[in-house]
Amino acid sequence: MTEKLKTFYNKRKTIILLVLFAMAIALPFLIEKGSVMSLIVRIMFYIILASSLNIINGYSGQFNIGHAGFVLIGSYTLSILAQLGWPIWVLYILAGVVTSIIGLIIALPTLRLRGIYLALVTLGFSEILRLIALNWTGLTGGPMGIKGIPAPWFFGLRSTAPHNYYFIVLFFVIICLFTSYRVINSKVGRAWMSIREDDHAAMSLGVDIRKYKAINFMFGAFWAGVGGALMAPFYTFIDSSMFSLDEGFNILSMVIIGGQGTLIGPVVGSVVVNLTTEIFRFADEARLLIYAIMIMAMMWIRPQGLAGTSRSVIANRSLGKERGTFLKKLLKKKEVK
Amino acid sequence: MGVLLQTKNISKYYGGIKAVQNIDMQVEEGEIFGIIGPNGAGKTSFFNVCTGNLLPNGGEVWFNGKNITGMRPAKIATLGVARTFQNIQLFNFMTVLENVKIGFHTHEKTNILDAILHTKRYKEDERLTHEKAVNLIERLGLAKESDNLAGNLAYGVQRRVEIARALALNPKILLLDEPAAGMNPIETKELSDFIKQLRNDGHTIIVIEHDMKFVMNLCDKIMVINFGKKICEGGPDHVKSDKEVNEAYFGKGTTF
Amino acid sequence: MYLLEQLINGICQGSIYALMAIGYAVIYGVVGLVTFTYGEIIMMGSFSAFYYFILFGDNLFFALIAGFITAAVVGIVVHKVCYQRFLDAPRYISLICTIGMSMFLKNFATIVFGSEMKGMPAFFAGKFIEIGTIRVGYMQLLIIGVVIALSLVLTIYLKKTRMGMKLRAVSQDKKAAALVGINVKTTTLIGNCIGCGLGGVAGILLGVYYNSVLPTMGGMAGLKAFSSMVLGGLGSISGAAIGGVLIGVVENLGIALTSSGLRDVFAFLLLVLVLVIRPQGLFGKKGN
Amino acid sequence: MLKKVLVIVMCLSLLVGVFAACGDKAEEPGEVAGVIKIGVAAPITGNFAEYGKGFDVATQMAADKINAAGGINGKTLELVVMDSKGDAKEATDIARKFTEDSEIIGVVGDFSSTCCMATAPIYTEAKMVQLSPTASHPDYAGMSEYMFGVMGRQDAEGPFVAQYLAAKYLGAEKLAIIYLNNDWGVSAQSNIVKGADEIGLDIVALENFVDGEKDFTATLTKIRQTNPDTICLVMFYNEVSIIAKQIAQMGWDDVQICALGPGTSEQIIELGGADVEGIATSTPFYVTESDPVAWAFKTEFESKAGFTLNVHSACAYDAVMMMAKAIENLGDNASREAIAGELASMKDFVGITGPIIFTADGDVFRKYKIAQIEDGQWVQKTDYDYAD
Repeated sequence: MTEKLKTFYNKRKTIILLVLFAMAIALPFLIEKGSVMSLIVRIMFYIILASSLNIINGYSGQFNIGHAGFVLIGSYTLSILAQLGWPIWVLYILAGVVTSIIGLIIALPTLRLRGIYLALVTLGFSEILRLIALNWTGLTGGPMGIKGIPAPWFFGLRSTAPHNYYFIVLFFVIICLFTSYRVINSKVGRAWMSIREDDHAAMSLGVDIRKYKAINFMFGAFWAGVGGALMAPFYTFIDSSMFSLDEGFNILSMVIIGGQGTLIGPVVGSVVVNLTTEIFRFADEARLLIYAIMIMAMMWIRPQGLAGTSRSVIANRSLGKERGTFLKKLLKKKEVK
Repeated sequence: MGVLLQTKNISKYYGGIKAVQNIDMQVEEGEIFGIIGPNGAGKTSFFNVCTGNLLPNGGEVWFNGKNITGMRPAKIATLGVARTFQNIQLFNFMTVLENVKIGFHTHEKTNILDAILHTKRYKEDERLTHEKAVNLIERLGLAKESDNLAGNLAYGVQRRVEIARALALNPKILLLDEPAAGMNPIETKELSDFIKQLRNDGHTIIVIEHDMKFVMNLCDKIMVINFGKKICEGGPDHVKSDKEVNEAYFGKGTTF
Repeated sequence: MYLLEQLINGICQGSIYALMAIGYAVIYGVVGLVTFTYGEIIMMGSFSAFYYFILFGDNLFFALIAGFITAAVVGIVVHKVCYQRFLDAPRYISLICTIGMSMFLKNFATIVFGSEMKGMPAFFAGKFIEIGTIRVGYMQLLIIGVVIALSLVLTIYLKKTRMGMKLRAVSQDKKAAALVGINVKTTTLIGNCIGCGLGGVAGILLGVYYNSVLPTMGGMAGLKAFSSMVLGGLGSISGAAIGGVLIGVVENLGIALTSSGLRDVFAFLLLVLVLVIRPQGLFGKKGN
Repeated sequence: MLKKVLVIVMCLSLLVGVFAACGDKAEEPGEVAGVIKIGVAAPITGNFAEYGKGFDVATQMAADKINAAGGINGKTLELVVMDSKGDAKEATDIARKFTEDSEIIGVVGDFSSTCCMATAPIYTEAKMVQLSPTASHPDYAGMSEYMFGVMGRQDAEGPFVAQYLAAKYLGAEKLAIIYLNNDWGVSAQSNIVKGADEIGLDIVALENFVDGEKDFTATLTKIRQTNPDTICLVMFYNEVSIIAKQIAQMGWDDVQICALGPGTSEQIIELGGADVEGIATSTPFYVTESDPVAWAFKTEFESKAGFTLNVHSACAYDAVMMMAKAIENLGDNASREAIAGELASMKDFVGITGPIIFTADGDVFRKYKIAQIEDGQWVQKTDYDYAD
């Protein structure tokens, strides 16, 4: 089914994209309710965050489970500087840049770590960043957080109303997906994927693994930072409790439920996960129970994710020594011979 | 014709096990150089030292008049040393075309900004890479596999894709680690012809094998390794008649 | 003197981390997969003892056995849902599955057991030995004793018994183990159950020592267990124990020198530093 | 095949759910005769579930009580409870839902200041009252005229604890403080310090901890170096009982413990046993059998919730009662906007937690009693007039 969809898409690429774009623009005019718009805006935040994590986990096969740390840096960078009166539009980008520098600082000493070790280090960094944000009261407001984060001017409107803010987020979602698409279909993207598939072979072809892993981390962190920065003015208030490890796991589940190693996967993932938790609101305290069962069922039924093809199943091989089903297939093939 | 790849006194130990001991080797430009030896003789370890995948415990590796000992594999690859792996290490979930395109990595100058903005440099790179990759694939007779996932190909074809990927580097020297392993006689013959063709195209080639016949027919010069030591070096005829080699390979008392 | 006191505090607290880490090391060693459900296993063990005390009276020893069994049973469920099917698949799949399972168990406990903090009966109340001016309670001694005993018994069990041998074989190479006729499926299941059972025991001692049982107690506990194990070196039981103690000591010395709020910063900084300098952990073998 | 069917079923159920979720809100706006709706936002799942559950039970009890007594001016009070998970992002979505539902006239909630402060601009824009039972961030209530907090600011309790509970009642000379590192803990702590400075009470140690901490031995050992005669614990019941136990275990018996935060929580005694004997606390309310209304509330709450009453739940109960009273007072003029004014000017409300009178900001300055644990029971030691 996915294959058919794909060929259909490839045939009418421009038209489909144009229709999608038109729909995206029309959306706020069709939906009246702010709460529905707000949910859509939340989904779009997560599209950016999940896509940025997908760049790291899905394309270069590194395993980052502390993504919330990057989001935190982005959010706080914008909030702190916005208090000093810096223009918000500039800060969206600047927050991304700062986050990607932090990403580089984290990546440099950890370049030779793989799999579970890298996972634990990212998790550790995420917690360290959160605790610093909680304790460095002078800079971050500590447990008091930062309130009254201003929204940017937008066509003469300065409002965090979801109908207006939607366009700002939409803009960044499009840029994020667009740049990711272009980078992935270039020398850089191919180098990332070669590292994911087989780092020894990549090395033997002259791919500077350290450099490309670092670039990968920086690119992923950049968008995580932008995503975090986008959230702050919309919610007008941030504190460190918004960037716990659970938040990182949440983003990770979106990537994997959607399908990592594909551009569309994180998009599908954030839509599905956020809608589900919203739909099961009627279940009251059993809400997260249902969500938990859904995650597990998902891994049983479709481990490559909703939008994933078999190509992305293996996307995170560095986490496992075994080559998964693929190796089995290979072995069988040899036996036949 | 000068010396292209040279090792001086290379040793590699794993704990107490001496995998490679004091091996000297000289490979001249334009020759097909064979390394043979029984399983576990240290061929692949020696190979990995030459390509930088392993650090030697002693000795030096020189390539094209440059000391490359201790350089990172990626750097060595950039200098013009390409290799294949004993147990085929293709990028299984990428297409054949993508696999070969990665081979051109060192020739591309695109950086991340070029990619995002689609600058002239990006377009030029993509066009050239695509052209060259398609050419290379055609040259190796892989045209009809171009869009298949590398992992789904037949074994012999995978070998060829791996060689194509290595050739994309446009290397001065090509190191093939047991290229004939698991092939049937017809495929082996084809491979042998293909390697000769490569040499005629101007590549220098080192081949590891333990299939004696394959090596004898193919190589200009052969080095024999046993228990990590070089026991013999010379042309096929010289090696064939060497007593020590025969003992190492077939036990005492046998002759070719 | 003051730092010595803090050092002893650190060892006492570290022994609790060590206790939790041992079970994790067994699970990771045998199953070979990272789990985020371990904290909730600890929590389940703790709750099982809580109800045991209510139903059958205050007998710590039998409660430990009950906790071991309960946790092992939960372990079977976790194994069936999160590991067995994914042993050959890329590891992130089972990892996400364990995140789901952890969420499930936590919310299940909140709904069934209630969300408020519960207490445990006191054992060895008011009994302690004095080292200088520092008092070390019997409960702390018991925990340290259990850690040392478990490390020894487990090491001997793994080295000397048939089952232990099988477990080690499976932990080193599942395919090779299968080739020599070991039933890999059952063996990993048993290994996981042992690990989870130990987690349950740790949970009970944790609950009794701090006199608190909560559905949310698993999160940090599991994380510290995980960190201790990785710090010590993957799959090494005594390594995990030492890793736990080390984290405890560093945390407490950190608190002594700076502020209490920075406790976890020290724990994770230690972890990051060790991994950066020695990626295989303190006692891990290289090339893992 | 089975997989495909399952996937399709899952997708379909999702879609159906989406339409259901959007559809049920698309009803005609306008007031349904005879019903008044109040929104309740609470963390029913997640890490604060313990308090969210209490909110759920207590607010429902309040509504039942009002309806049993004939409702508000003859109309039935209906609560719309939504789970915010303690997550600011979900809380804002809920806020938008409440503000869009024209039937909902006011909101009680949320639990954490984080959620309340993130939602404040949304409620303000809709001119809707957010009456939080527990938010105690010093800036929260001042954010707009529609924000109210019932719990009471620490500007009053902090100095009371320092000057009256610690210095006057316990005779402290050297005070050590351990506080929970969140917005509430920090503001309480800074107000204690301020109060202590005013009377020259010496603060010898000031330590914080992150929520979820269980082992305080290192902190206590550190504090013990400074030789305080009194320790003030700014935290909730669970940590108080753990700390008391660890102090006893250290054999540190020449120190007096006082607490700000747990109130007269029964759980402290349940959990702490003999170790919590002698702990003194300030409390805005103290339920005794001599107060039949409060006592009945307490017993009913405990049978419904399954755990003992805490101050948060009592505040949630009062919040609903207070809003109901405001609506009742307004009669036919009841509107979102009017409730804010009515609440601000209400001077005669006395709830379970004592009299509640809002300041200009929308906070409450409460008066406090001192209670102490004697023989395993809370005993009221001073009344509201102790500080006068």
